[in-house]
Amino acid sequence: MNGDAGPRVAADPAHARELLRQMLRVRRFEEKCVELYSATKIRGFMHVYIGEEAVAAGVLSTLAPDDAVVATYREHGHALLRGVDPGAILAEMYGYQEGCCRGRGGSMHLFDAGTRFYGGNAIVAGGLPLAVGLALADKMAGRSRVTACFFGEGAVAEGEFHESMNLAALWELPVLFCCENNLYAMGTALGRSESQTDLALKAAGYEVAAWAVDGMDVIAVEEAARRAVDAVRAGGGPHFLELRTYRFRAHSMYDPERYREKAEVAQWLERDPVSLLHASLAAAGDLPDTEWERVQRAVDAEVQAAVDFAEAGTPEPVEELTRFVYSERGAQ
Amino acid sequence: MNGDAGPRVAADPAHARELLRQMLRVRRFEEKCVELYSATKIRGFMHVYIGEEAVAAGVLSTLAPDDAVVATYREHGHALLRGVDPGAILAEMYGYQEGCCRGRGGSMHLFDAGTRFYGGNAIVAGGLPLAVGLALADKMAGRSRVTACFFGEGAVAEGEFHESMNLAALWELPVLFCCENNLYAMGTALGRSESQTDLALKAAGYEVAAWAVDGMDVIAVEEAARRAVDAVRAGGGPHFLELRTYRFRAHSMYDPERYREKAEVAQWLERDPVSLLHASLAAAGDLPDTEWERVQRAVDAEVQAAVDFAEAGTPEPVEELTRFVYSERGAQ
Amino acid sequence: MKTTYREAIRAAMREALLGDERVFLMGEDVGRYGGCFAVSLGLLEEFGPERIRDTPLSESGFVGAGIGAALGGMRPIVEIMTVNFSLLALDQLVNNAATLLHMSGGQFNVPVVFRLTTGAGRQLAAQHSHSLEGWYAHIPGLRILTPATLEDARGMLGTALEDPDPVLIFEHGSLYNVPGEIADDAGLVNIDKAAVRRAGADVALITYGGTLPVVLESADRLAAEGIEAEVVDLRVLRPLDDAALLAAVAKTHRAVVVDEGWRSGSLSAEISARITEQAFFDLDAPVGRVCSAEVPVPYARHLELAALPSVERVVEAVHKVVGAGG
Amino acid sequence: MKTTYREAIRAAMREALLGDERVFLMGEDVGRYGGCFAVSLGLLEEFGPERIRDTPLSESGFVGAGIGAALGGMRPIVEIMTVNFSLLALDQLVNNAATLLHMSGGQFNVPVVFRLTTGAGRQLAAQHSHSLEGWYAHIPGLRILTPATLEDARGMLGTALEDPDPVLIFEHGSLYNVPGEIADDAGLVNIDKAAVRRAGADVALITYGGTLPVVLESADRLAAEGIEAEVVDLRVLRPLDDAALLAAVAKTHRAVVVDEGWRSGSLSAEISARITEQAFFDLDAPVGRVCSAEVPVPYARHLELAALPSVERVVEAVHKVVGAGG
Ligand SMILES: Cc1ncc(C[n+]2csc(CCOP(=O)(O)OP(=O)(O)O)c2C)c(N)n1
Ligand SMILES: Cc1ncc(C[n+]2csc(CCOP(=O)(O)OP(=O)(O)O)c2C)c(N)n1
Ligand SMILES: [Mg+2]
Ligand SMILES: [Mg+2]
Repeated sequence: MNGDAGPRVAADPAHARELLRQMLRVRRFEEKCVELYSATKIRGFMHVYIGEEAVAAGVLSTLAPDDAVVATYREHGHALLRGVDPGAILAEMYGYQEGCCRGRGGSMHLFDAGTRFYGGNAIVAGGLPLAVGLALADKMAGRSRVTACFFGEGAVAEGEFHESMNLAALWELPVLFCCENNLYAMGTALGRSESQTDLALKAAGYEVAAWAVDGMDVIAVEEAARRAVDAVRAGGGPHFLELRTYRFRAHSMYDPERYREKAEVAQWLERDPVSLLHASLAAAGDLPDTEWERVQRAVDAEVQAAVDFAEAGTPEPVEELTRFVYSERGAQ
Repeated sequence: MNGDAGPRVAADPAHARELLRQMLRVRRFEEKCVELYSATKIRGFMHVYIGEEAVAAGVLSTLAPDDAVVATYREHGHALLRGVDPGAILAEMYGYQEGCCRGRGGSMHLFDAGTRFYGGNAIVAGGLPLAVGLALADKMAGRSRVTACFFGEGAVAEGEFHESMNLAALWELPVLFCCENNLYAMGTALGRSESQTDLALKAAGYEVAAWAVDGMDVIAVEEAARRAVDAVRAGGGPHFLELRTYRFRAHSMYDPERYREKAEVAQWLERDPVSLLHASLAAAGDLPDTEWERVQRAVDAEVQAAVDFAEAGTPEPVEELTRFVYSERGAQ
Repeated sequence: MKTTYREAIRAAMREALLGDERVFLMGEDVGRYGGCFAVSLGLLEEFGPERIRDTPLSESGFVGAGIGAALGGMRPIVEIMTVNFSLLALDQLVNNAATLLHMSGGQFNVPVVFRLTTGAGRQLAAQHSHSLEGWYAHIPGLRILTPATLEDARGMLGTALEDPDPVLIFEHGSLYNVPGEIADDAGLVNIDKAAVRRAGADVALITYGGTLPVVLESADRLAAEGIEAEVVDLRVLRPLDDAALLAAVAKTHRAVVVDEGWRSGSLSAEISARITEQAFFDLDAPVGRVCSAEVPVPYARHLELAALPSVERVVEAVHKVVGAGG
Repeated sequence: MKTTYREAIRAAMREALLGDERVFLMGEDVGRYGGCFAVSLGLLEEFGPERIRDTPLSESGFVGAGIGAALGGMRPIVEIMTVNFSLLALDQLVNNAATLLHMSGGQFNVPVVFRLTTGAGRQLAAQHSHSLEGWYAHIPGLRILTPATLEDARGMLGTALEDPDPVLIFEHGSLYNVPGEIADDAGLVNIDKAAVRRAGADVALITYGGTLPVVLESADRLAAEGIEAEVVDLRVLRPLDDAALLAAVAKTHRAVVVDEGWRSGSLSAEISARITEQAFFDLDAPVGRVCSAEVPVPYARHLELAALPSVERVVEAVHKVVGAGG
């Protein structure tokens, strides 16, 4: 666990408040998802991001609109912060045609062309080669776009991590590898998965610039991400961030969490990125209670609107079952 | 290319002579294979080891009889030096039932249970996980055996390299990873394949003890291998050797070698491991001409005997085509 | 004795671990987590981390290591969490496990057992809903098992561990919770033959694994209409038990294959072809097929259900073959 | 114009590279080495290392990168040196290339073309002799092409690059050296339909890719006996051109499928099943199949030959279906 006491005091309180708001959006959205899952509105596998909000909030705030994002099955928060419509995300999890993937994808497969959000991949490390390719396309076309690729520390053991890091470094591609090290891959602790547990060091083995960041401190995440994104965009080749974080909830909705101690979870809960930033802003007098209440109400309203949108959704006609297997095109 | 002038003077001339003889066995055998390939006695893909003999000779001389060996499609030399019968190897390449695999495997798939020689694998990096498993079996059974696994530097880019290194290190398994860095994977130079070309450094990213060795100097190879094998056998976990070598011939029998300069090949030919050791022994007065001639004659005779054996081979009856798909067993 | 499909597999693993010290279980989250589907729950506590071995997320690596350990004299049970992830290990399965015996001219057999969860039906969407057991059955050198009953869940693993060659056991995710009675001394079962799960003379319904319950329900529905179906559970997808297929067709002259795989190139095609080849003049109608729609499995419940074989579709297919021809 | 199968593919790539700057070629040894089978020889010199991109030995990585580049607006041609190595990239092909359009509800199509050498016959033994194109044809979302003629070698790639979805082109290793004449202005060809390569009314011989020459030779042999075979070249293994199959069978009432895949679960089974399903009462005999023996392909020449479809085996199979029934 990280030793620091809390997030650094923000240089720019207004911006810090905005980051806090973004984290809160994810937090409340995810809490609602859990509730809706229990109410069997959402089905299948669902993985929430509670506890890790500072990572997506910090990194995504540094991206430009035409950058690309590749994420995992734990991607509600990334989609939301990337700008995907919350109603469309939730309708997707309801399996409705108003969902961002017309109900085909569900929780693990959110996609959105408008925000260049390329999923939502349920195969661990399966998105990394895609990110390499997206970046390759940008490089070949001479565009200075960045592709941010999120994955868990569990993915580091997969061969595709290795191949992707090497390709990106060898070809000097504009990929920002964001390793969300929440210490567990399902029930497998990092130390039982990697011989070398210092992941930034591991990345250095590919000649990829890498550094570790306190992933519970959104200000620190953003600072590191900005530095990395700027370097990537400037042609500095791929960069790797190890974002040290923790998931407060179970791996998925089925996980009895036999593999970690309650005490450990409790210790990490003290580093809740939302509470910490809120506390530090409040302590500095940068967040009056009334303002905080206003933010919370707005966030709750946004979530409620998403629920309303999803609830009003409609199932795709079953005749459409085999659509989107191949593109629709004129006869040749 | 390595800077050294030649192999270190051997501490033990008799042993150095033996290593020279082993290298010569491979050299002559491979030259014969090339000849037989041109004569269409051998078919399919064939990859010879000429120029790299010091690697197999140095490493294999340090293994015990019940250690295991896993190799690649460029494995004639490894099989030979491991003790597989030369006649059976050649008969295999003729496709005869007297072959070590009854003609099923050919040049790329030599196997021999008696010497624990586990192939002969034509999928780049495909043998590495097998080596991990063989070592796991030894460790679980409490046997102090070593599994030596040979592969080219091209294999380092494969995901299976990464997964195997990590598994072996994580579980502290008795594997000796022998990376035969001959600078090219078919036509792809190392620098166009790896962002980090210092392979020993790469191995260190798995917390695997690793060092680079002059692979044209059989004495140096043996010394390094002995140190590594002893450490592995003593429970020190996997070790990695980068053996810097060069293949004097084309990748396979079909390769027009467009990707490298004649001058480069010529430079490396000056570091021919056989000539160098011969020269250094001769210069030290440790290898009288008569003795060298005797050795050469004996090696030639061995090769000729292998050819005779193969020539006298017989095709497996075609009725046996579907044998060995499943083990033969009684009805259940 | 009361049990479930899940408990039956666990009991089989326990027995194997107790009976042969060469047996060990390896896979992602088989230990501390208790198994993704809780199949191995409790085994870590009983047998320790050496023999109940959690692996990193390295499918190709640990599948290959399982093959290597088998070469080295062990009897590994390798759990690939689901068939979906086995695609990452396919090279090891096809190019090593399935070929080593042959390439080595009979010297090296590979006594390893792979367990994989398979199938759709739980709204897990395109990447987590594959039914590829029939696809795997294309590969010579592998034996493919699909336990559909408690007896087979209990008995196939032990027999598979005695097999000198690589065996893949596909466990349909929808079966784990199925409860039932099993004999107290239930033990090994054959891994060569299909089994008739219901007798009937009007039509042969041929299926396996997760769709057996669907087919049995269809048979009940059909019986209510006066059509008696013979239900054949393939049990072993490779090598196929031709004799059982032909016996059923000789009796019924009509057959429908029900297979959760995508229709084109599914195992159902092979069964249809084999029956047609060997019993063409016995058939009163072409062999029918009920398979999954040719679409990556969608998340939405109603679309997923529409994609998969259902009682309605089985009954409809039977009506078609019963209505057709002589 | 004189050409070879190899040169025809090279010409197709050249044309594509010249005509569309989004097109690039990527794969192992496509550049400096000139291509493992010399197909891309000279392209590096003409188009440079950015567009003729040598990759490390990372099949899953660069296949996935090809998919990603397609998502990013490029039109990649990804050469997987041989189908054998594609097993290492299967997850990317099955779980990403084939599913992204569907999972994203139609938002993200994947316009990438994969070229793979396939097939046995050159004594390359078990790990280098797979014929898995029929196996790949099981996967919805992929289009599978098997050029068997110079025209198709020349024309399929361009059409495939226009296709918005992932296409796999399987080039049989034994065809590269095939010489012949081709029209000077030979260009794009359809990638939807099967083609009749020889007309005949007695039996339909259905095949594709590397076995087309074997089948044409068999047809000549049969003609000498007075049996006229209609030879259907499938060209596209997914989606299959049912109409062409049925038209041939309507004419001949007898069919034999010749397929280099292992028999069980091969594409031949699907073809047999489809014909039987749709033309059962047209058939005078069960559909015959000539496939590879169910064995990892052996190295020894005589064993390899015995394992593969041959003129003798085709003729024998035809005799069987012609002899049978009405
Ligand atoms: C290739 C593959 N293997 C296994 C799984 C099952 N699985 C889903 S998530 C997960 C853990 C991944 O952990 P990590 O990468 O650390 O991400 P986190 O869930 O902690 O965010 C596993 C094993 C999978 N989806 N894909
Ligand atoms: C997975 C895989 N990809 C590609 C090939 C084709 N191939 C055979 S050998 C080779 C080069 C391997 O180079 P390296 O590992 O350095 O070994 P070397 O041949 O130099 O000994 C390639 C690309 C293969 N056999 N397997
Ligand atoms: Mg994690
Ligand atoms: Mg090399």
